[in-house]
Amino acid sequence: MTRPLPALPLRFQRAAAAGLLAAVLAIPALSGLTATPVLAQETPVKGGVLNSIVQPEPPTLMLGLNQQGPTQTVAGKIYQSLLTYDQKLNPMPSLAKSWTVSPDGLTYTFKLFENVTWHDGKPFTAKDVVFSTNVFLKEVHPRARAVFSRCESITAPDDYTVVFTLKEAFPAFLQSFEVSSAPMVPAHIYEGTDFRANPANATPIGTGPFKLKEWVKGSHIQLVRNDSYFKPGLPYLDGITFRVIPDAASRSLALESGQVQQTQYSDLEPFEVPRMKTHPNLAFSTKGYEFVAPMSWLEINHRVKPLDDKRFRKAIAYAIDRKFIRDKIWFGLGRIPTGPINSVVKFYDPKVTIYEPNLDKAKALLDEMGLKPDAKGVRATVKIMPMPYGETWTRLGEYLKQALGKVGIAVTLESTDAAGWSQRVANWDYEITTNFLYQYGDPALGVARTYISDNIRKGVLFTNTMGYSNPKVDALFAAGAREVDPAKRQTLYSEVQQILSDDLPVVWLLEMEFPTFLDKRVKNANTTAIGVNDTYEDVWLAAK
Amino acid sequence: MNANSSWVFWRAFARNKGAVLGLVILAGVLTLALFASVFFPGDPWDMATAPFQPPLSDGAPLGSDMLGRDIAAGIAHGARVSLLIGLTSTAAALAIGVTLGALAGFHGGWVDDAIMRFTELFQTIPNFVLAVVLVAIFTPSLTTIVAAIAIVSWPPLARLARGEFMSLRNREFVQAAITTGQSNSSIILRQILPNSLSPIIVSASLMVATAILLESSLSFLGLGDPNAMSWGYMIGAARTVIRQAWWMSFFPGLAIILTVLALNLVGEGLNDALNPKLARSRG
Amino acid sequence: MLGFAQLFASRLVKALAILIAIVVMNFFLVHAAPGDPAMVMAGEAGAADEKFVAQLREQFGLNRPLYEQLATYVGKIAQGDLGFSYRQQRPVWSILAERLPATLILTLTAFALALAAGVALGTLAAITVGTWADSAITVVALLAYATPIYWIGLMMSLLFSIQLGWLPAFGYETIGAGYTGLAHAADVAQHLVLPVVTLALFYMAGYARLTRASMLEVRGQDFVKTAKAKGLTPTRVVTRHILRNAILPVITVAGIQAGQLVGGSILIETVFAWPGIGRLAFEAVLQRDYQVLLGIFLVTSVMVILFNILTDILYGLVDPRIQAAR
Amino acid sequence: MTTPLLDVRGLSIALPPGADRPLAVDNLTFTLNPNEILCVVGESGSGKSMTAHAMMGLLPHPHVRVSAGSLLFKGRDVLTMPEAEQRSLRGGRIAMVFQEPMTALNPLMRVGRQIGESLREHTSLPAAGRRARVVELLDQVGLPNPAELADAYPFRLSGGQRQRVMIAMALACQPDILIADEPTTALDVTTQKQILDLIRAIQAERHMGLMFITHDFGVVAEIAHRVAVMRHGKLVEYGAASDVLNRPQHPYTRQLIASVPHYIEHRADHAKSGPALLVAEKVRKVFHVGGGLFKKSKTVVAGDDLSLTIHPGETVGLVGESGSGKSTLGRSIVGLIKPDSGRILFEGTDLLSLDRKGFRPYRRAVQMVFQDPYASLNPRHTIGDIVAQGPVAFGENRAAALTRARELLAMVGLDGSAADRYPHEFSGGQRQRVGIARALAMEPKLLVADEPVSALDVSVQGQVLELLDDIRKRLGLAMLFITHDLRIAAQVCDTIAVMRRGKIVEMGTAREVFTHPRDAYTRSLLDAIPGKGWEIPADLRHGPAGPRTVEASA
Repeated sequence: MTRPLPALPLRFQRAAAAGLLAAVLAIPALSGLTATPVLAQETPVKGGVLNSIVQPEPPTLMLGLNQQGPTQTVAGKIYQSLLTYDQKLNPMPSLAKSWTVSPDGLTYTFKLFENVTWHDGKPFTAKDVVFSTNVFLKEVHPRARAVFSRCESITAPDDYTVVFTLKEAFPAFLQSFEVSSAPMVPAHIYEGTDFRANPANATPIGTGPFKLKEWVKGSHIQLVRNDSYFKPGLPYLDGITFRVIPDAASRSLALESGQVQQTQYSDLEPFEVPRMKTHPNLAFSTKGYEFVAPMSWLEINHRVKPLDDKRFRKAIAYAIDRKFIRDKIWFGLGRIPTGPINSVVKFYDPKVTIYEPNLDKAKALLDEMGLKPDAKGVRATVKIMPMPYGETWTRLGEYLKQALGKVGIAVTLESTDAAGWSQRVANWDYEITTNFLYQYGDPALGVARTYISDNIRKGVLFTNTMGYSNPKVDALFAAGAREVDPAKRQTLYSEVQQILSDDLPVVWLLEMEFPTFLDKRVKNANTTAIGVNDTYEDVWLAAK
Repeated sequence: MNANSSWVFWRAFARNKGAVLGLVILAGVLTLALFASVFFPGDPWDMATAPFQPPLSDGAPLGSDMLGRDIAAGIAHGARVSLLIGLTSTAAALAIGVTLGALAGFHGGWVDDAIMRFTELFQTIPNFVLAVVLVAIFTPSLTTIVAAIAIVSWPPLARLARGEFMSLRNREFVQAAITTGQSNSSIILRQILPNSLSPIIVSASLMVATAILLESSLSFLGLGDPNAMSWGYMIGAARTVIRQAWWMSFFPGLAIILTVLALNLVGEGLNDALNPKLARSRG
Repeated sequence: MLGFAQLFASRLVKALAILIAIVVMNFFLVHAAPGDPAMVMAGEAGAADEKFVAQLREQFGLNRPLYEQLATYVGKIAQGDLGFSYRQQRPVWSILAERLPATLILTLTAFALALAAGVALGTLAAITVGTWADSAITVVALLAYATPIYWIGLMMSLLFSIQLGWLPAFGYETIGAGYTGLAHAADVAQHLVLPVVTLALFYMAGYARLTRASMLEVRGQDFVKTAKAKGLTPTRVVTRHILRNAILPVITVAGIQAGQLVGGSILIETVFAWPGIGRLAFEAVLQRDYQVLLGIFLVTSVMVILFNILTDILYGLVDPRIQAAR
Repeated sequence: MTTPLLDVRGLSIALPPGADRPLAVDNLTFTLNPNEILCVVGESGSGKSMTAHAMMGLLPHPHVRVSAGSLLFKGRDVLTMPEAEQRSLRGGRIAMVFQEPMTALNPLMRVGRQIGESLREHTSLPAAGRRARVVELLDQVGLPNPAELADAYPFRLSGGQRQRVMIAMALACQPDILIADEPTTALDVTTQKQILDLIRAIQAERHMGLMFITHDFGVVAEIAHRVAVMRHGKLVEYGAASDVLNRPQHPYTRQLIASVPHYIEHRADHAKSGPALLVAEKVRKVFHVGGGLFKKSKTVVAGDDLSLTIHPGETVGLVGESGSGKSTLGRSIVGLIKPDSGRILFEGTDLLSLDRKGFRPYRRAVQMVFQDPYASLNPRHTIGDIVAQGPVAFGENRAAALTRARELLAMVGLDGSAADRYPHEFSGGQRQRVGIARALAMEPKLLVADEPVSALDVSVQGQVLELLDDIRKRLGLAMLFITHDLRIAAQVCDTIAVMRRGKIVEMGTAREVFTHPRDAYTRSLLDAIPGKGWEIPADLRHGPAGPRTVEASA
């Protein structure tokens, strides 16, 4: 009984395709409250403390230095970035009240809110943004480094304006100001210091609606409201307490009994979810994970015969029943994918080759390849190394062994551990494994990296470790990253999705969903693409 | 052992009713293991029916698990793995333990000292933790599991063998063998070993039981061979869904209990039959 | 008491030697683990390139000769540094220190219960040998001995928590209840019942069998005849003469097991979500957090050694012949 | 005569089904009077101890039980008394001393407390009073520093001291009857004498009835007023000591008495002509016991400056008490022990200077007969194999060796079928014959016999000694005969060497040593022989070859 991962591993996207083209994207600036109006019919009440779970306990709350899932959930209340995103992944103001993109797609200008202060009282200005993006994050944050390295310059014409000039057009740039992707850090504290060793890391100073009050290791993290938050009247909550509950069963019990009002990500085991969904006091949702949009697949090493043959991969796709996987192994969590892009991510296109379970088709494909069953009915033998991230993945491995066995593909399961898995996958020393990656809202950020041949890099994880190479796909992804016109981008990405769904470099298994449970008294929470990781500035607790 | 003494042995063994019961159960488990593929022709990993079917339902007499696998088939095929691991790891532990113990006991002196310090080291290490560490680090497979169980189980056998060899070495019949000019190897193999076998056989039979328990515990923790259906694995997989499906853990547990119990009973019966001290006190 | 001090000192030296051997073994196990720490971190971060790995190797000294690394490792252990968990981003020692008390509460309570109940039942069986009471105890002990400990745990929680709702099924305390003082103690005690009983049951079975066998053996010894010939009451013969002598092998075995109990609690803590080092070990196994796992291995070995010393001392106190033999 | 203290009438004790006979004690009747010493004599399995155990309620209930008869103590039947009353008799009115002093005391309890327990149970003495009484008792049984000794644990005491503690314990409540079950059998002869003297003195002083169980007619002669001889659970002879000892009626009694080893006017002193077969020169062996990091090992000098000569055909006796080092020399000669220094010359070759290979030819020439007939034969080999293994190891053809083995077995008095059977099918005496045959199979020139009869019942002892003597004469073997029993040595040896604490204190012809001992220790050994004042009836005495007149009954 385990979480798929204790901490969601940080899957920073490596290398997105280079973009060259520019376009103009002007987003209407909103000012003032950013609360989505969904639940606004009720009148918010001030006060109250929200209890949630943090699991596992984060090593630090300095979000610039650590972006593990739990760190994000807690530090997302302390730190902010320039933007946040709605559940359709459209940018919304956070520390930036408005922004403009030049028609060539090379210049991004952000206007900042003017009354923002750091938790220590010092004003937050454009200088902090330039320091954060140009210096701090480039030094310590690999994902941000990849993005901001695309900048020709980052300047602050005045205290409340920041201008990013790109070397090439890269429309996904606007998706890069989510709080964990680009948290703003105080220049007056970090400038000129050893960032990783700065004592201030223990007492994080951000601009967010909540401040760290107390952190009892192994027990809880207590945040209290930031009274000088720049939005008047916010936040509503007096504070948020995150409890450290290492045991899964205890976590579900804590939620069930109302000791905590919120669970997220992998706090609950998948098998607990159906039961918890029926709880009268709890609201269940799988929204709020659109930004990460994890996609899992069977990763197949194209360097191994007969795995290099797409007929074989298709046979695999026909042999497995993804609905069964979703319903029986993930207990109903997740969506059945159609192609490489998660359906919640921009430029998703469902018009692709679909593989419904069909054993006859699978066998026919294998026959066509000349893989005839031997006396024991075995046509081919493959090794599957399930991801060592807990029981669910193990069970998936067991299922795959059976499912493939039915069409004559004998499976040997290989047992491994996290380190061994990483090493073997990175060094292409596997036949088939299971894997999942985050897509970060834009194909250029989180999808292309898996399929482009530029990204076949031995020894580096989360690259094109299959060794799939298709010049057409490379070209389409490259063009998509540069194209500033959304309609044209859609055309490019639709085509690449069609090609990929036919080439089937990997067999997509599941658009993974995480369950968020909220006590029905908790209002206005989980409204954006980063859900529980957002600031909670306008979350309020209804009376009992 | 001649025919007469084997009859004597059998009578002494049969006098212990528990031992006979154990033997019967063991024979049952053995049959199940040998003919698992006949009783349950399919693959135990196959989804035979709908998930979470309670016992006595169609196609799953003992219920099915979360993937619709037949628990009864799993138990039958698991018997193979359990017995196989129990027997091979005990054989391996015997090979290590008896060899070291015999060397220590026969030669004495510094050889004994060195071997016993080594044995002590292994006895000090918490053996289940060591088994877990070994299997985890060397990745679970039948081989690593057998090796790990053997590595943590041999010290008692070494001590036992050493004790037997030491006491037998000073027995007068061994000294007589020395004075009549027999070689060391002949003394070890012909004079001492046959006489030290009884307690070793008894221990070994009990060790098979312990090994089965150990294997099941490892599998329960998720350290089983992913390709081998085993009882411990079944219980481990069932742990999280015990609210929904008690049968998933109940029946495999019963299988373990019966097998281990049977081995213990047989071990005790062997002890009664082979241990002359007890036999004498009865006579 | 010179003999006693000597006994103690010699045990300590022996313990130290064993400890060093275990540390060395630990070192080689760390090295046998697939992927070095740098690779683990790289895998965790998902952002490590070749240069990053090389830098980490340098930082951890992984590029130095093996013997040098061994020396460094032993030196670190000597300073109480058990390594660093990259998974939990914390020093292993601090993780262990946090979990150890819960395990000690569980195991020591279970141990005391197992020993008391085991000796009592074994004694009862021995003095009523051949009767139904003896048979009942023997059968129960045999069953408890043959049953996987984790299975008993599961069945107990199924029965007493899920079906009957009498006792909490898992955990150390009621989360967020905020009890203090006595109420907290009572809360913990309630949570303690099932894991303790489960853990105790297995060991109790062993002690009961051992006590019974040992008593039956001692019962036949000459000095028991002497005691009976003195006209002592049966109770006195049993308590003063038989039991006292019969308990010696029980002490020996219990001493070995008291240390092993910590290892055995892996299963119990897993079943009952008891936040001790056993549970930690299980988590470490699942996450393949070798640093933590080997830290646990070392700490439990130290516990075994400590218990062995304690047993030796206790044995020395109970059996006057031991001190004299030194 | 007054009313007997103890009146045993028609006592029968049943054994569980499957035992070698239905009744351990069969219709036993005897009495014990105050101020009387009754010796119950018998070999192992005669049921003599069982009778005592029945009296003390120590029968292994429920397997063994009294099936008939009564046990009257001062006219009241002990067997029908309520349990509490029986208990008050035990340790109070009837006390018992056991055979094995080493195991009869609780190792975990201070001896003073163990004695005090009796007082606590049967008297109303307060703790301080009990303590004083314990010290007094320890003093009475002749233990030094009684106050200190009361606080000692049994393991600190020697066997003799422990037996004194047992006696003190028995005397604690001034019992009317003392039952002593072979109380001196496990002791060395000099200690035996002291304990016998003590028991006799205390009995006389307190006018107790003493029931003394023994197998040794020497002891009987020493102390008995009346004698009861038991065999296979039945009383075969019962009467005044002087009658039974000097005019035994029953053949079994006669046989037992005839088997008592005794010095006999020896054959003419063996001519020590020609070169010596074996010469031991200044052999020294020190054992290191225990030891470790924190303590020095204890050193035990097992042999020091041992020199000895054995001529062809000569029988040399090596006599000493336990721990005197007498076995060390024997084992050194056969190569089981490597001495630290000295020389052992066999036909002029120093055996100690030889390596394993060089020693091998001499293995054949020097053979050993071991003490314990139960331990000296591999239980998993047939008798024939056991005898043939030696020659086979020396390259003899197996079939030939087996044929020879059968001949040898016949020679030692076993029939031909014995070769195919296993040791457990034979009695102790028969097994010892096998041991002898095994040694002879090697065609040795010197036989080292290490206590070859001490594990055997007296009647069997005689037969084995007779066999050894017979073989020696027929084959002209030289023999080193190691024993703790001077009487046996005197009966079979030409020359006797007396050992004490690793040294030979006296050596001479059997006659010299036996009749004119020079060393004080030898004298004390001789003096300690029980029943030395008793002359075995002339018709039962026998010549050098052993008892001739009494047929060994099966």
